[in-house]
Amino acid sequence: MTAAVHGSAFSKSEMMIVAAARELAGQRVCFVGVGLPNIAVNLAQRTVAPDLELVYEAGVFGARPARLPLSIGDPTIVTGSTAAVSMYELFSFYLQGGLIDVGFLGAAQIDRFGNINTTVIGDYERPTTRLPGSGGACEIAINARQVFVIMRQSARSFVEKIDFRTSPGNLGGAEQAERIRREGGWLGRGPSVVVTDLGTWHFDDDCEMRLDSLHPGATLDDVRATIGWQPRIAGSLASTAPPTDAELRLIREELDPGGAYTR
Amino acid sequence: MTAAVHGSAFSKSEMMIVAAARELAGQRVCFVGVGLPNIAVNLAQRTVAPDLELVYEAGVFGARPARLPLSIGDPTIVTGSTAAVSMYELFSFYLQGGLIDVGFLGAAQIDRFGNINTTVIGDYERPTTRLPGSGGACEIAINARQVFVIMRQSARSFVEKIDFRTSPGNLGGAEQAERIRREGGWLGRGPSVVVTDLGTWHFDDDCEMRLDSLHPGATLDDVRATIGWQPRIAGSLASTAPPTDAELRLIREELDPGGAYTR
Amino acid sequence: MTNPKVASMRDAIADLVRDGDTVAIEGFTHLISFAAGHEIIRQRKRDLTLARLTPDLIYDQMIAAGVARKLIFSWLGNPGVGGLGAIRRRIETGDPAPLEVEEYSHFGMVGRYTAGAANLPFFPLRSYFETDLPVVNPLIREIESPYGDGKVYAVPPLKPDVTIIHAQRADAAGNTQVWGLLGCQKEAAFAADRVIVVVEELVDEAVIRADPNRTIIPGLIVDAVVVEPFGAHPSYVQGAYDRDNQFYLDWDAITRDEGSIQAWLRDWVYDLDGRTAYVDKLGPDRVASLRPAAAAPSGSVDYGQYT
Amino acid sequence: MTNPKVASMRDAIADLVRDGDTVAIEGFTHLISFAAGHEIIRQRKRDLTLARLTPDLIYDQMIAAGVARKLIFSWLGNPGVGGLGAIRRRIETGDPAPLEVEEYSHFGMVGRYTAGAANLPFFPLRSYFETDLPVVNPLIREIESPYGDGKVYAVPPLKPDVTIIHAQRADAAGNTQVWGLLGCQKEAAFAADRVIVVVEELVDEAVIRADPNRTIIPGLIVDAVVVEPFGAHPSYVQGAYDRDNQFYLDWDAITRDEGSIQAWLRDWVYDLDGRTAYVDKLGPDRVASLRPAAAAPSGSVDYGQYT
Repeated sequence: MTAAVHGSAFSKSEMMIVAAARELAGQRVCFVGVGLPNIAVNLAQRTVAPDLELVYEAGVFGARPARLPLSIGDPTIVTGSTAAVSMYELFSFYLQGGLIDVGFLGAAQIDRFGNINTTVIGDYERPTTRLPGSGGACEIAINARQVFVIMRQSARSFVEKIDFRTSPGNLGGAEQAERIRREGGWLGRGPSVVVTDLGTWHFDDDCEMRLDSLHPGATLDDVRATIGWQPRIAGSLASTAPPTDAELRLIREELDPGGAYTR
Repeated sequence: MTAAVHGSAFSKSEMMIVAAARELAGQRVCFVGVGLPNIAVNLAQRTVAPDLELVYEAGVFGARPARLPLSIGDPTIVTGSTAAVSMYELFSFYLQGGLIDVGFLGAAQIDRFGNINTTVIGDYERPTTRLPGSGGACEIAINARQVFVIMRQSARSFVEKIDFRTSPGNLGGAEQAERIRREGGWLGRGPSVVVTDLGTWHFDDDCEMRLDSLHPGATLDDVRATIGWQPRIAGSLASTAPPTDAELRLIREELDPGGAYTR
Repeated sequence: MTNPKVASMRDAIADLVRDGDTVAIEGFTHLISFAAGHEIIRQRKRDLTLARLTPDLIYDQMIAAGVARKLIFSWLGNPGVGGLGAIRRRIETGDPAPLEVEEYSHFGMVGRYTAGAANLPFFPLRSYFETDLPVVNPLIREIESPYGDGKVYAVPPLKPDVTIIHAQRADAAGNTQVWGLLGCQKEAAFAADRVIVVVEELVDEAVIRADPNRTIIPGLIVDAVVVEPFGAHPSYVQGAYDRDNQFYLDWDAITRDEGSIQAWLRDWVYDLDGRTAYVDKLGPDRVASLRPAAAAPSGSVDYGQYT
Repeated sequence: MTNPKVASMRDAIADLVRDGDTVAIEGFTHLISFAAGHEIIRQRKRDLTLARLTPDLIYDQMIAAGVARKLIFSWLGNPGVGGLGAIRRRIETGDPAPLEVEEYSHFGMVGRYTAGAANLPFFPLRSYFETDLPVVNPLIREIESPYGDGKVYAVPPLKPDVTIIHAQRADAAGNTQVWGLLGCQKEAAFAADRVIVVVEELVDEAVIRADPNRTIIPGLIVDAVVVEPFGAHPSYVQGAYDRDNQFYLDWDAITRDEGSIQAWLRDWVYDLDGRTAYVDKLGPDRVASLRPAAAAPSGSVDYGQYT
């Protein structure tokens, strides 16, 4: 992470959050995860997607948080929301029922096909690092119509082979993923966007991740140095537009005044 | 049915309701069915079982109806109740979860083992008489800890062989019923009381119905004339105590002033 | 909200209910949308499959009017009163045409909607053991526990093309709140492809957002909001009007005879152009007699402002 | 009611929580009974199996105190902040003793309680496909649809010996009402053999009966009602006090070191005799700072008197 800079300058985390929020333009119903997804969707609701309905796995539909909630179960997501329901109802009828357009996930490890590990680094029985586990992630990955991932890139996180598959992405590639989703009657079509601190990735026809846009200040060398496989780069690689003043003001003044996410 | 009589005299229907209500002494949680069970449990709550919690399949726990509800979904069962819940919750957690002590059922046909038909008379595909069907009866019969039946006796209703088994009673007798309940993990132990306009029946060790008490005015000949099998009569056959003035007053003034159930 | 959903009953039924559809008008005794059923009759929809736990008077009327070819249900009667003549005649005599029936128990129907709403291939329940229901309905099937502890039964998902419910209030986006008996309206609505909500009162979004735990259906799944006060009569709306028990008793005579049903349909459905005319015909005295004796306020709770 | 259930926290935990029990303190972020967890620590219960979707700070504290031999969960962390050090050390290094874990997803845990509450042998769900979770947890099993349309996964019922929940209010019979996030407290309570309800406020039965749709748990399944205002801190109670986010942030440092956790437990749990002392130690300023900025009333609805 870079230190935060002043004026219209911005941190890598701010760029990542802004890029993720912009990807939500045109989306209707978004399932909010804890941490970075939380701030990104709240920014999107205030910018590119004012009609975005926020669904919190804690059991809230149509949240309009007056402040950025630290946890996804904060009281501010309830007061003034459209519906507060049991988790049974949220997971059964909203998520598994197919009403979620975008499920937003973080990851500790991801592979080239967007398969995600948030469970352990190392062996399951005696891990090097015990991570939080699935929470709702594995059912979001399967049942949300599409999945957005937001995470920082590093050689430890973008890996050739993840240590544990917590949430299925495009499995071993397009052919296998499409067959299994079809036969299994999955509603989701898997991951479609990965936003990192260096750039924005989408998925090729063969379901492998492809870098489509490089964030300002990031280089392809940075990208290659923080990834465990030979990355696919779009022929028409774009430059991500830097955060606008309005976006930065929202993040700094409204959403994360303490800098918890954007340091 | 006899015509209603005056003074401390009473109709056969009134005797039946009173006898059924008295059987609820000591019970805690009762699942209320439409019709006669409805008036019987409401009488019990006002007499022998003041702590009786009434559960209506419409989704009400702890009802205290201010008037006798005509249907089991009447608004008077909701106002002032302890909990109004979805039918999913009522059937899943209260009934199937094992919280109901007594399920109260009516029947169009019953056999000697307490198996019940409320679906059709005649062939299912082209019935002579199409009856209401199960409603919640078949799950009540299986999941309530015990089942009380209230119905008028006649050669058409107390039959050797029922035309359709809507709700399981003691199946083909004790041995089979106990084995199937045990192997199937049923929480209920099946029917324990049948109250008719002529008497009160319980079940013998072999799970066949046994007449234990004859209502005032009824004779064993009446009983034999209204039953399709050779009935088993208790050696120590009792005489049902007639309705008290208090019971009659409650029925006539509070619970069924229009005489819908007690004509 | 950007897309206003508020519609007349005529437009909502014309746009959203199609011949051949599976239609569920749900509400267990409480909140039955007779207004929507009558509009379906007036628009002479045909070949519907009607799903409902308790067909009640509304489906007796609709089936008498010839809108349906099939009935999916769990309890067929006039609760506390007697039978439903039009439906019984169709089943017992095939007159004037056979009616296909698919029959469950209450919990089975609730489970079918639940599986439909949750996109599950089946709903497991402890029912049907040792009964004849699975014999006559092969869609009720045994399923083995994967933990080696025996069998339960399963019912398949039911996904209506259209679910219609009545409620105390909704906002223009279709966010809907109900109190009193909840039945299985939530499950039936989430299971459906299209949802029509009929309300006593259209309220501002702020009223809904003041009490989010009271919301049973989000506007997200609602296609039309129809404002139709007294639209549930002779059924009832908790806090607004009582069940018209006299009508349920009266129906017992009407339904015994095909001619009297058709006369009733003419007088109370075909010859009226909508619910307002129906309420006028009912008359102010009848309406007034059904108002609750007094208010029974829930009281307010505090969600707190967290800023 | 004839059998008063109102008890002190000390008596409720002493009477109802036994060494070796499976205990679920439920509440998703909202309404977590830290007061009950601390009393379990004080009474030095042992060999518990602790179940909870999100073990959170309360199970980190309880596990640091040595009450548990096993954890059943779906998300292990300090939400929005970081990790739970005591639990992680037990898992990663087996220090000071190995901790058995049984791991699901959120929906899997909700499903487990639901199956427990509904007396079902399994709960089916569309999750776990193509993941390693069923590999490491053989209790997550495939189940074939009886309708020939493929497989889903099943989880087994979870029936805690004791479920403990915190709520805004209950009456003396244990009829309990909650608003705000509902989590899976209802399912966890119905699934349990014994239930302890801890409330901010004991209310008259009439308050409960004025709004029966607000009731999430009937007194029927409740064994003890403990009145313990502020008993959910540092978690929160909608409308009463805010989540103490600063405490969650502070815990991140405390939990990194075994010594600092034990010091914290001594200062805030062992050396205090109950929640009143804890609130006193917290101090009036901290308490006041957590009150909502303003009221946000739900408004009242009318159930109507039907006599």
